[in-house]
Amino acid sequence: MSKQIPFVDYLVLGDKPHLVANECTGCGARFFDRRNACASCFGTLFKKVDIVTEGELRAFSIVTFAAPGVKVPFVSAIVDCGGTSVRCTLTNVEPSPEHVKLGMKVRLALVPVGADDEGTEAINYGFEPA
Amino acid sequence: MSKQIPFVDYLVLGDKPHLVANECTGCGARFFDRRNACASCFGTLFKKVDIVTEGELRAFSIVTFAAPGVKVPFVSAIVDCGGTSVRCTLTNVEPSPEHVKLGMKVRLALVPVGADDEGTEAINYGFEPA
Amino acid sequence: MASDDIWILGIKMTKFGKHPDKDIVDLASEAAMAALADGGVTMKDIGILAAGNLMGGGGVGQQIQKQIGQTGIPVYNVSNACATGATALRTAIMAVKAGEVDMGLAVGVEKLAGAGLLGAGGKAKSDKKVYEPKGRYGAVGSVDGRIGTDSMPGVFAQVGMEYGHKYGGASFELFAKISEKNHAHSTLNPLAAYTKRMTLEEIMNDVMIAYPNTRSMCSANCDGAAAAVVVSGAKLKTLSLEQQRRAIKVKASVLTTDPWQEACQVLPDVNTLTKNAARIAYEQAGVGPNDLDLVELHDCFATAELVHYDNLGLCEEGGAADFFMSGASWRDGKTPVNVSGGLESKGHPIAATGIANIWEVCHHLRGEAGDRQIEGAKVGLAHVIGLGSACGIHILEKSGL
Amino acid sequence: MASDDIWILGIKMTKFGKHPDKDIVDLASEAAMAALADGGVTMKDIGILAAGNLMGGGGVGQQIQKQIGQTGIPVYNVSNACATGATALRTAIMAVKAGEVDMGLAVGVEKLAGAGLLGAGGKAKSDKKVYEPKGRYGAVGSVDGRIGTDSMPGVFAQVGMEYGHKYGGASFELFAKISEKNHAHSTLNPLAAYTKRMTLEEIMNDVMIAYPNTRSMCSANCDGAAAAVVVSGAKLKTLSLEQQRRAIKVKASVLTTDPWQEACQVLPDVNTLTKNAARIAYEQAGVGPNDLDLVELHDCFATAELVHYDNLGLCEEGGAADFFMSGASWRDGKTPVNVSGGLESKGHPIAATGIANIWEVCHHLRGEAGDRQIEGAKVGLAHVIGLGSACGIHILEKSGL
Repeated sequence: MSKQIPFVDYLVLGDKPHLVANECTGCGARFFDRRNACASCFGTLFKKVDIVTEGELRAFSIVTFAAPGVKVPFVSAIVDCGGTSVRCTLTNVEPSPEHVKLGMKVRLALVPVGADDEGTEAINYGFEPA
Repeated sequence: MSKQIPFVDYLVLGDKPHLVANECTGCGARFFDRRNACASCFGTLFKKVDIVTEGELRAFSIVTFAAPGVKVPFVSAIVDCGGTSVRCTLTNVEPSPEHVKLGMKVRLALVPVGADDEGTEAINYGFEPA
Repeated sequence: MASDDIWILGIKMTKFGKHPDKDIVDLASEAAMAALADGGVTMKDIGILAAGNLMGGGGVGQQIQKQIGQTGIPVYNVSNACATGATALRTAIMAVKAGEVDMGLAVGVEKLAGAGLLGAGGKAKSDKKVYEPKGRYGAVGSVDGRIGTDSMPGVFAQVGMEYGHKYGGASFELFAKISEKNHAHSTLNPLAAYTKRMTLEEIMNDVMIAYPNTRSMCSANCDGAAAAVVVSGAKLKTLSLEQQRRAIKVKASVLTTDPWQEACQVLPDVNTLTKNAARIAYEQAGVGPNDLDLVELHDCFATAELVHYDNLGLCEEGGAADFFMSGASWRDGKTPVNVSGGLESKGHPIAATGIANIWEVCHHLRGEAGDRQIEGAKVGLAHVIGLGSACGIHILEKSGL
Repeated sequence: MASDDIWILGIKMTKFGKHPDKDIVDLASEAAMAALADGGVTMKDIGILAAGNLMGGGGVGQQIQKQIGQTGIPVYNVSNACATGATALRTAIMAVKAGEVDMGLAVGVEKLAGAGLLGAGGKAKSDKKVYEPKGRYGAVGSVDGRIGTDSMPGVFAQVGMEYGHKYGGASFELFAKISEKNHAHSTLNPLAAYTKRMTLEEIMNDVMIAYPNTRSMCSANCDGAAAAVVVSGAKLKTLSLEQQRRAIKVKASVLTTDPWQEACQVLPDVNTLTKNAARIAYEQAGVGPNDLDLVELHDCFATAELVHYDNLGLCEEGGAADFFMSGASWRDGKTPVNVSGGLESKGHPIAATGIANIWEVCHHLRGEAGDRQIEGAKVGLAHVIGLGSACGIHILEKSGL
């Protein structure tokens, strides 16, 4: 089987796929990206924390018009994962207002993105109805 | 013979090729480009004036390194044409400090740029030693 | 001499729309020269120029000088996304407040007609042939579409949906009705890019861009410019009675950015910075939301207008849907909002917007708004927000003369 | 409370050079966090952020906030070509002078390592297949090379040659000797991009870029950032004695643009706006050129340094060549100029330059410049100029404490 890598470095693959954040040791603010200092308290020490894989849909848009190369339609969403907000695309759901409801329960799912020329497969995350 | 057009619209071809400027009717400031108002006195009325075709070299640089597609070396110059400063490339002169001297007398010369796909030939101006 | 007493002496916007024969400097010069003439002054009187433009090549302030008068005054080229125009005005105001000059000129200009979707890059997003983590998220490809959306219609759709989820009452139809109001308002504005009244059905059945925003619920890309001359109160007293009478008092001029909050890293928080700016502006001006005779707020999308009713304190917290459904924000309502037609129909030439909305308010306060005049308007508010983020709020009051 | 009493509380520059592993936000954050620490304050104390960056994607101020502290304060993204850093500082100073805040932060950052020739486009200039007049000159093709030069080395070569033609005494060798001085100075500056002493022969025999500027006579493209914290005098009095002692007084802060003159449409006039800025700055500061213990001036090219001796009044009109040949601008001369090594060796990350040159002056006024300390320096001047054009001049004085 070919090598797999996460699509972004805050996605951890393996037996129990999950997202990780950089948590400020001073104030607890969480960041998915690399930060020079904490935007909240200016501290410079961070630790890795796991994000729970279940959440609730807090906002969404069904995007039907996008830049060239971006496949539409897709459901862009903000999911509340136990107090940490996550940006994602919903997967395994029909992209229509009848099937996507604010407040619905969702869970982390893996989404293969395809392989590069060396056969390395990138795995992305999404959220699907729980 | 193919159709000829000036490389810039402030060059007039014909029997006596020369440059023209837009002169502010209020204060006499001259501009080679289209202006919404006069940079000097804010007036909005301009008339066309002919620029004398002889001048004196006031500043130059021999450019030996330029953007891709620009042929080097060339002599970039500022010429004083009877009180109106003109930017140009010198022509018919060797591009070396031995041959280009501050204060030297120069005169307008035409420089063909080549034809487009419809056979229209663009004619540029330069200045050459007088 | 430092001054806290700042007035708008002259202000103009160009027609918004398509100007294929004009470059950005033509448009900016047209607005600037018109604003100077409106104020009865020339470039000789101006001590500072602040200018904004996002899509051009930079240095627009100096380019404008060469077309309207090159007098050697300091130029500040500024940018703050969609709040760029307001930032230019703020910069000119700050120079007057600092006592460095007694008169300043602010200009915003943009050419956007046919620019397509903003925020989504514009270049095709193709993945590398060999995956290599890039940037602060270590992504091996473009995230747009794969991890939510980068497009403005989608981002602001989520902003509106989030409000609906929190407080209820929001629906596709409600958002479309907000757009219906603004398109109706636009029919009275000869400078708007689009002045066609649209039915609710037409709006809801228009091309869907990012649910719940259809095309007619999105701000219209277009060309345009706007410019304003600001003057200190002391200097204004030396000018003619007519100039003093038409001058509009800047009761508040505020710029904020978004303070950190938990979710701002995944969905821009357009609320807190607007609430902060509004609070500071009402304090500075000594007025409250109930004193406002009209409001021009940043309806870059219909979904955005809803949340800003709340952010600007035009309604009780959570009451934006009820506020709108009461008819309050129509031009004959309690607090007319976007009587210009708003960005959805007037158009949104980005860097011009933050001065054009102030022109709209001034136009009414001077009693010069013609068919769309809000009768007896004395105090108005102009709001603009750019992602990144920056929020500009100005509260304006007519002269007592 | 409006304040005319402005001080630099903290200031830092990063190492200039190649930083392939850092993005512009890393560099800017490093400089900003260091400037805050240098001033003994945090983002909580800062009331406004002004930031400049030319080559990035825009909105650098807000990007920096997210890395150093997102507190909701107003952000001004500014640009003025090579005067961008000075413009950011001026904007922060103006906010303090206006009484809007008592402390402000200014940041300039650029990544330019390997950027190649600036001002010359960068894209290949190919003519249209069918001629069509474009732009304000109605040109049917690219004018660079065909009607003079668009490249910075060539433009500033002409500026120096023009001075030489008018006043005499300038030659290839003279310009090269100016570069020799700056490269010699750079050997004492650990933050400079290049610190190699070069002989006159090496400089004159280096690759010719645009006669008379060889490669070592041109400013070096590189990466870097610089940041400064400014504070009102009233606020400074509430801080520690150590902070007060290290604070540097801003005696003058001036920004100008080029007023119209006959030739400015064909060759940028970098002289008049510098002369105007210098005159205003000396007036504001109450000092003259003879009072300056050191000067950092904008030697984007060796040919530019010569004309600015004259423009800044360091010599009699027309006497720049004699002034230089007297040794006056060497670090042991009457008026040391560019003891940092100047843009030719320290490097020129465009938007950072206008704050980095102020850092250099402050460093000496504080007596913290180590091996390259100008002993007993009390007053210094920092000058920067960007084409388009804008000129920033700051005069700085050490604390009397």
